[in-house]
Amino acid sequence: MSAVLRTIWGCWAALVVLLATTTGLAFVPLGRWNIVVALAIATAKALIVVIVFMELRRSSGLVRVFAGAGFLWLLILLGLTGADYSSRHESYIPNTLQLHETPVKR
Amino acid sequence: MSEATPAFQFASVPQQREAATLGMWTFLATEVLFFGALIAAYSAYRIAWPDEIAAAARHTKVALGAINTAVLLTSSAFMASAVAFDEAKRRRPVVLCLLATAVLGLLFIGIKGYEYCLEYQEGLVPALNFQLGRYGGIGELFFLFYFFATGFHAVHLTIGIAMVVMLAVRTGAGHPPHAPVLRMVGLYWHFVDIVWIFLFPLIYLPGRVG
Amino acid sequence: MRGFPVWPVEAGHYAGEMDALFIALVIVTVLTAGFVCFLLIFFAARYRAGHAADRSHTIEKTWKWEVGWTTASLLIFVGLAVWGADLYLRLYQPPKNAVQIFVVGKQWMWKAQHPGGQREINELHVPVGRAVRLVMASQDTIHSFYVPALRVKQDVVPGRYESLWFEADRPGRYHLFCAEYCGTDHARMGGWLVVMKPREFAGWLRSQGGQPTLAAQGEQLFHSFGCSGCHGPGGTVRAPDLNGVYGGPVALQDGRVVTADERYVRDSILLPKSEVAAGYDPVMPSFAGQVGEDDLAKLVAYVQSLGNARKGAS
Amino acid sequence: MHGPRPNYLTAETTIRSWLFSTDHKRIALLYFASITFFFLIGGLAAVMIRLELVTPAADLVRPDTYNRLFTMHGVIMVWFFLVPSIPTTLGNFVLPLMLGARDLAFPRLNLASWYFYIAGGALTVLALLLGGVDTGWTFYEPYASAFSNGYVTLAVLGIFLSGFSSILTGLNFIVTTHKLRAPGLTWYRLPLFCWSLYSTSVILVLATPVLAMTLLMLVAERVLGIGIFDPALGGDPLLWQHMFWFYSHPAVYIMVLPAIGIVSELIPAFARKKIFGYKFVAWASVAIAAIGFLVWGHHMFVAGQSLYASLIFSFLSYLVAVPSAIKVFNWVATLHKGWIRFDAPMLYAFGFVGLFTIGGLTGLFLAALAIDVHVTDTYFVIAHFHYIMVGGSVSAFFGGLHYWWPKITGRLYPEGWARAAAILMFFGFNLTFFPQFILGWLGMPRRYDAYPPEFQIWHVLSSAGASTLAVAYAMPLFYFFWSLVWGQRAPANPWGVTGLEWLTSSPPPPRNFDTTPVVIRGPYDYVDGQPRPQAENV
Ligand code: HEA
Ligand code: HEA
Ligand code: HEC
Ligand code: CUA
Ligand SMILES: [Cu+2]
Repeated sequence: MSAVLRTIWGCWAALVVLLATTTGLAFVPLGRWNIVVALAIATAKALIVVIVFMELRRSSGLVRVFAGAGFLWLLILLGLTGADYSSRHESYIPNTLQLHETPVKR
Repeated sequence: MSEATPAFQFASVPQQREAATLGMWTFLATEVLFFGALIAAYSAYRIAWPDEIAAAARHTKVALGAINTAVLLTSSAFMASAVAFDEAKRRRPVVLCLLATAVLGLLFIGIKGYEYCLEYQEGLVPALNFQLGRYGGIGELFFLFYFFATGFHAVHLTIGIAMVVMLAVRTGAGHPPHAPVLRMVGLYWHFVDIVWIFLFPLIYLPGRVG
Repeated sequence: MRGFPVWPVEAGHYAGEMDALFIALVIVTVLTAGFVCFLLIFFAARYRAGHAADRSHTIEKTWKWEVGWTTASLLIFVGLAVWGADLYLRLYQPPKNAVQIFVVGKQWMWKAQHPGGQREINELHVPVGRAVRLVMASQDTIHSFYVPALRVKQDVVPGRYESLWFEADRPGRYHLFCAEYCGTDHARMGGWLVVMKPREFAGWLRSQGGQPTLAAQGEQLFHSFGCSGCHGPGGTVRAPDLNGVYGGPVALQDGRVVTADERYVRDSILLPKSEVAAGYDPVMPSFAGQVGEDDLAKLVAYVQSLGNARKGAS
Repeated sequence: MHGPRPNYLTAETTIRSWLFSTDHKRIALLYFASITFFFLIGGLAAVMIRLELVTPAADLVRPDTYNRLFTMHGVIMVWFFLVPSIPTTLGNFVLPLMLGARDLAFPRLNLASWYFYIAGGALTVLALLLGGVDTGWTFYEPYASAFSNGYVTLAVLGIFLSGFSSILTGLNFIVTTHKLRAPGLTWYRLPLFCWSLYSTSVILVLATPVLAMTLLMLVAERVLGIGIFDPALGGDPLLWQHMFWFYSHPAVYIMVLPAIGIVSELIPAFARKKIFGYKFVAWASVAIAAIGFLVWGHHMFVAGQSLYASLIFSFLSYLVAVPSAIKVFNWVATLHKGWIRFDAPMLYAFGFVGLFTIGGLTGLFLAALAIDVHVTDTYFVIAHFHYIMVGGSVSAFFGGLHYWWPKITGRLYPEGWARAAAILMFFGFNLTFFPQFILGWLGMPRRYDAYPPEFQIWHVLSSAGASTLAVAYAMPLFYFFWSLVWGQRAPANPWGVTGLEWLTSSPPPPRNFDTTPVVIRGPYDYVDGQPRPQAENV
C-alpha cells in the first residue's frame, strides 16, 4: 500500500519538476529547439501519467495496444499532413527553378 | 449490478471488468484523435505563421497556466491514490482523495475562468471583442484555437468533476459502485490531465523568448 | 443527341501519352476483370450443386497461391504507379520559354490577361505549337481550370497562385470547364479554349486593340500604388531595387534562400512580413485588400519584366 | 419443440418495449427502419438528379435546387445510409449470435447510439426541409463557410451527432469481439464477417473523432467568421481537405468492409465449401483498415498539395489495393470444386464480386496520378464510387438481408421474386453507371446541372438505367412485406449452413441462446458439401 503511494507521489514530484523545467526553459532562447524540448518534456510527463497513474505497467498487452493506437493514428494524421505542408513551397523539381509552380507559403 | 453477479451478457465479473477497461481505453483513443485533430490544425498554422502565433501566444497568462498545470497534476496524483486506497479496501481515505481531486478540479476551473475574464477584459475573445487585429487575422486564429482547446478541455474536466463527486458521495454514504467504476473514472481523469499536459506547452509557451 | 462519342478529342502534346497510359489501364482492367468473371462463370457452371464433376483433391495448401497473386498484383501496381507518377511530374515542369498568361477565376467566369495586355472572358486564345503557362488565381472560392481535350486540370485555390502548362498541337475550339464545385452557376462557368495557327493568333492579338502590355500597365500601377516611392530611385525608405530580382535567389532575413518566382512577388505584396529580404527593415506595408487579383497580375508581370530586363543580356 | 416459444419479437409488444429496448436484435430493427427511410430520401434525390440530366439544358429544376439535390443525396447516402447500413443492422443483429453471446458488451450504449443517429438524422432532415444545403457532401472550404447560403451549420451538426453513433457502435463491436466470444471460439474460428466488422469498427473509432472536430471548426468558422480555412482571413482551404479526407477516405472502407465480410459469408455458404485462404482473407480486412488511413491525399492530386505528398499518396493507394486483390482471388478460388447453389443471396454475392472488381480497378485509374488529373471531378469518379458503393456494398447488403431474413423474421421470402430482383438490379445498375465511365473520360465534370449536348446520349442511358434500378429496389420492399405476413415459417437453419447464428431458433429468443454454445471447430466446415455445425448443439 504505502509503496504504491510512494510511487504515486514520487511521480507527482517528478511531474512538478518537469513542469518547472519546461516553463523555465521556455524563457531561454534555444531557437527552434524550444518547441522540441517543450514537446519532449510533455511526452515524458504524459508517459509518467499513462504508465503509473493509469496503471499501464500492470495492464494486459491488449490494453497497451489500445492505449498506443490513438497516439499512433494521431502521428499518421500529423505526419502525412506534414508531408504536404513541409514540402509545399520547396522547389520540388530541380532544373525548372524559376518557372515551375511554387504555391504560397503559409 | 453488484460485485457478485455480472450483467446478463457477461459470464463472470472479471470478464465484465476487462470489457469495461477495454471499452474505456477505446473511448480514450477516440478522445486522443478528437483533441488531436485540433492540435493538428493548430500545428499547421504554427508552422506557417510562427512569428504571428508566438506574438499572440505571449498574451496568454503563463504563470496562471503553469499553476493550473500543477493543480491538475496534483489532482491526478490524488485520483491515483484513491484507486490505490480502494485496492487496499480503505474507504475513508478513498473518499478524502476523491474530494481532494474534485476540489482541485474546481480550482482549475476557477483559475481558468479567471483567465478567461482577464482575456475578455484585454479584448482577446475572437468574434466578440477581439482587439489584436495587428496580426493579420492569425492572432485571432490563435485565440480561437486557444478557446476551443481549453474550452473543450474544461467541458471534459467538468464532466470528470461531476463523476468524481458522485463517486465520493456514494462511497462516503456506504454504497460504493463496484470497483471498475472508480477505475474508469480514474482513467478518464488522467486522460484529461494528459490533454492539458500537451496543451500547456503548445499554447502558453511559444514566444516567451525575445 | 450526336451519336455515341467514346473518346475525347486530343489537342495537346500531353494527351497522347495520357491516352497510352489510359489504354494500358483499360487493358489491365479488362484482363483482370475478364479473368475474374470468366472464372466465376466457369466455376459456377462446372461446380453447380447437383452437377457431377470431379471434386477430389481440393487445394488444401493455399499459401503458394496467395504469395503468387499477391506478388503479381503488387508488381503490376508498382508499374502503374511509376508510370502515372512520371507523367504527372512532367505536367509540372514547364519549359522556360513558355508564354505566360494570367488567369483569374471568380464566380462564375474565367478572366485571362495576355502579356500584351489583351483581356478576355470565358475564352482563352492560344497559339498552336507553343508552350503556354497559365498563372492562375481565384478571387473567391476554389475553381478548377479544365480542358478535357488537353487532359489538363488544376484547382485554383484562393489566396495563392497555381500554375498549369500545356502545348496545344491542333487548332480548334475546345471546351473549357470549371471542374471544382463553386456554387450556383458552377455548370455555366466555362467557355472555350481557342487554339489558333500562329499567324491567326498574331492577328487575333492585334485585333484586340492597342492597349499597353501587361507589364506596362503594371508599371503604371507601380506608381499609382506608391510602390515607386520606396522602390524607385530616390525613394525615402531604403527598399530593394527590383531590377533583376525576379527569377533569381533571394536571401531572407531568417537565413533561408528562396527563389523570386511569381509566388514570391505575390507574397511580397500581400504578406510582406512573411519573407523579409535580408538587409532590409520590414517596413513595407501589406497591400492585401487594396490590390485585386487583376492588378496583382499586372504588378507581377511588371516585376517579372524587370527581372528579364537584366537577364535578357546574359 | 412445442408451442410457440417467445422470441425476441413477441416477448414484449409495447411501443415502449421497442423504443427503449437494449436487445441488439430489436435495435438492429430500429436501425433497419431508419436507414430504409433515409435510403428512400437519398434515392428520391438521385431520381431527381437523373431526371434533370436527361436533357443538356437545366430545365427541370433551378441550378440552386440541383446543387441541393446532389448535396443531400451524398450526405444522406453516405452518413445516414451506407456508413451505418450493414454494421448497425445486420452487424448488430448477427455479431452477438456469431460470437455465441447474449448481447453486445454495452447494450445501453447500443441504444444510445441509435438515438444519436436519429437526432443527427432529424437535424439533417430539418436542414433539408428548411431549404437544403448546397455545398456538396465534401463541404469544401472556403465555399462552405464563406459563400454557401444553405443551412450548412444545421446539416453539419446533424452529421456531427451521427458521428457519435458511429463511435459508440464501433466501440461496442470492438469490446464485444474481444471479450464476449463463446468458449472455444478463438480468433481463427471467427466467421469472416466478424473480422470485417472488427476492422470496420477500428476505422469508425479512430477516424470519426477527426471528422467531428473538423466539422466543429467549420461551424466555428461559419458562425464566428474566423478564418480557419478561409484564405481571405488567413486560413488554408487545403487544411480542410486534409482533415476531411483523413476521415472520409477511411470512411469508404467503412462502407465496403462490412460488405466484403458478408460476401465472405455468402460464398462459402452457397458453395458449400471452406473459404480459400481463411487467414489471408481475415487479415486482409485488418490491412485494408490500417493502410486505408494512409492514402487520403489521393483526393487532392490537383488541389495544390505538394507534389511529393501526391507521390506518396499515389503509391500508398496502390498498396491498399493489394489486400482487396487478395480477397477477390480467394473468393474465386473458393468456388473451385464447390457445390454451388444459386439462391438469391449468392446472386448478389456474384454481382458484388464483379462490380467491386470493376469499381476497384477504376480506383487504380484514379490513383495513377496523371490519369487523375484528367478524370478527377468528372463522372469517372462518380462511376468509380457508385460501382463500389452501390454495385458493391448495396448489393452485398441486399445479399446479407436475404440470407439472414429467415433468422431475423422467422419467415422465408419468395425465392423466385428475389432472384428476379437481384438480376434486374444487376442490369439496371450497369446501365446506370457504366455510361458514366465514358462520360467521365470524355470530360463531363461532376456537379453539373447542364452540359454540352454531345454528352446527352450517355446521360439518357444512365437515366434509363436509374429507372430500372428504382423498380428493382422497390421489389424487395414489396415481397419482404409480403413474407412477413404470408411467408412460410423458417426453420432454425434454412440454408443448411454452418455458423453459430443458425443453431438458435428463428427468430432467436430474447437472449439468443438457451445455453452458451461451446465451439469445437472453425467456420465453413463442409465435408463433401455437407455442413458440420460449428458448436455442440445448444
Ligand atoms: C466504398 C467505397 C470506396 C472504395 C472501396 C474505394 C476504393 C478505392 N478507391 Fe475510391 N472513392 C470513393 C469510394 C471508394 N473507393 C468515393 C466515394 C470517392 C469520391 C469522393 C468524392 O470526391 O465525392 C472516391 C475517389 C477516389 C479517388 C479520388 C478521385 C478524385 O476525386 O480525383 C481515388 C484516387 O486514387 C480513389 C482510389 C481508390 C482505390 C485505389 C481504391 C482501392 O481500395 C480499390 C481496391 C480494389 C481493387 C483494385 C479491385 C480488386 C482487385 C483485383 C481483382 C486485383 C487484380 C488487379 C490487378 C492485378 C491489376 N478513389
Ligand atoms: C453512398 C451511397 C450512394 C448510393 C446508394 C447512391 C445511389 C445512386 N446515385 Fe449517387 N452519389 C453518392 C452516393 C450514393 N449514390 C455520393 C456520395 C455522390 C456525390 C455527391 C456530391 O457530389 O456531393 C453521389 C452523386 C451522384 C450523382 C452525380 C451528381 C452530380 O455530380 O451532379 C449521380 C448522377 O447520376 C448519382 C446517381 C445515383 C443513382 C442513380 C443512384 C441509385 O443507385 C439510387 C437508386 C435508389 C432509388 C431509385 C431509390 C429506391 C426507389 C424506390 C424504392 C422507389 C420508391 C421510392 C420513392 C418514390 C421515394 N449519384
Ligand atoms: C514603405 C515602403 C515600401 C512600399 C510602399 C512598397 N515597398 Fe516593396 N519593399 C520595401 C522594403 C523595405 C522591402 C524589403 C524588405 C521586405 O522584403 O519586406 C520591400 C520588398 C519588396 C519586394 C521583394 C524584393 C526583394 O528583393 O526580395 C517586392 C517584389 C516588392 N517589395 C514589391 C513592391 C510593390 C509591388 C509595391 C507596391 C504595390 C511595394 N513593394 C511597395 C518597401 C516598400
Ligand atoms: Cu468555378 Cu466551379
Ligand atoms: Cu479515397
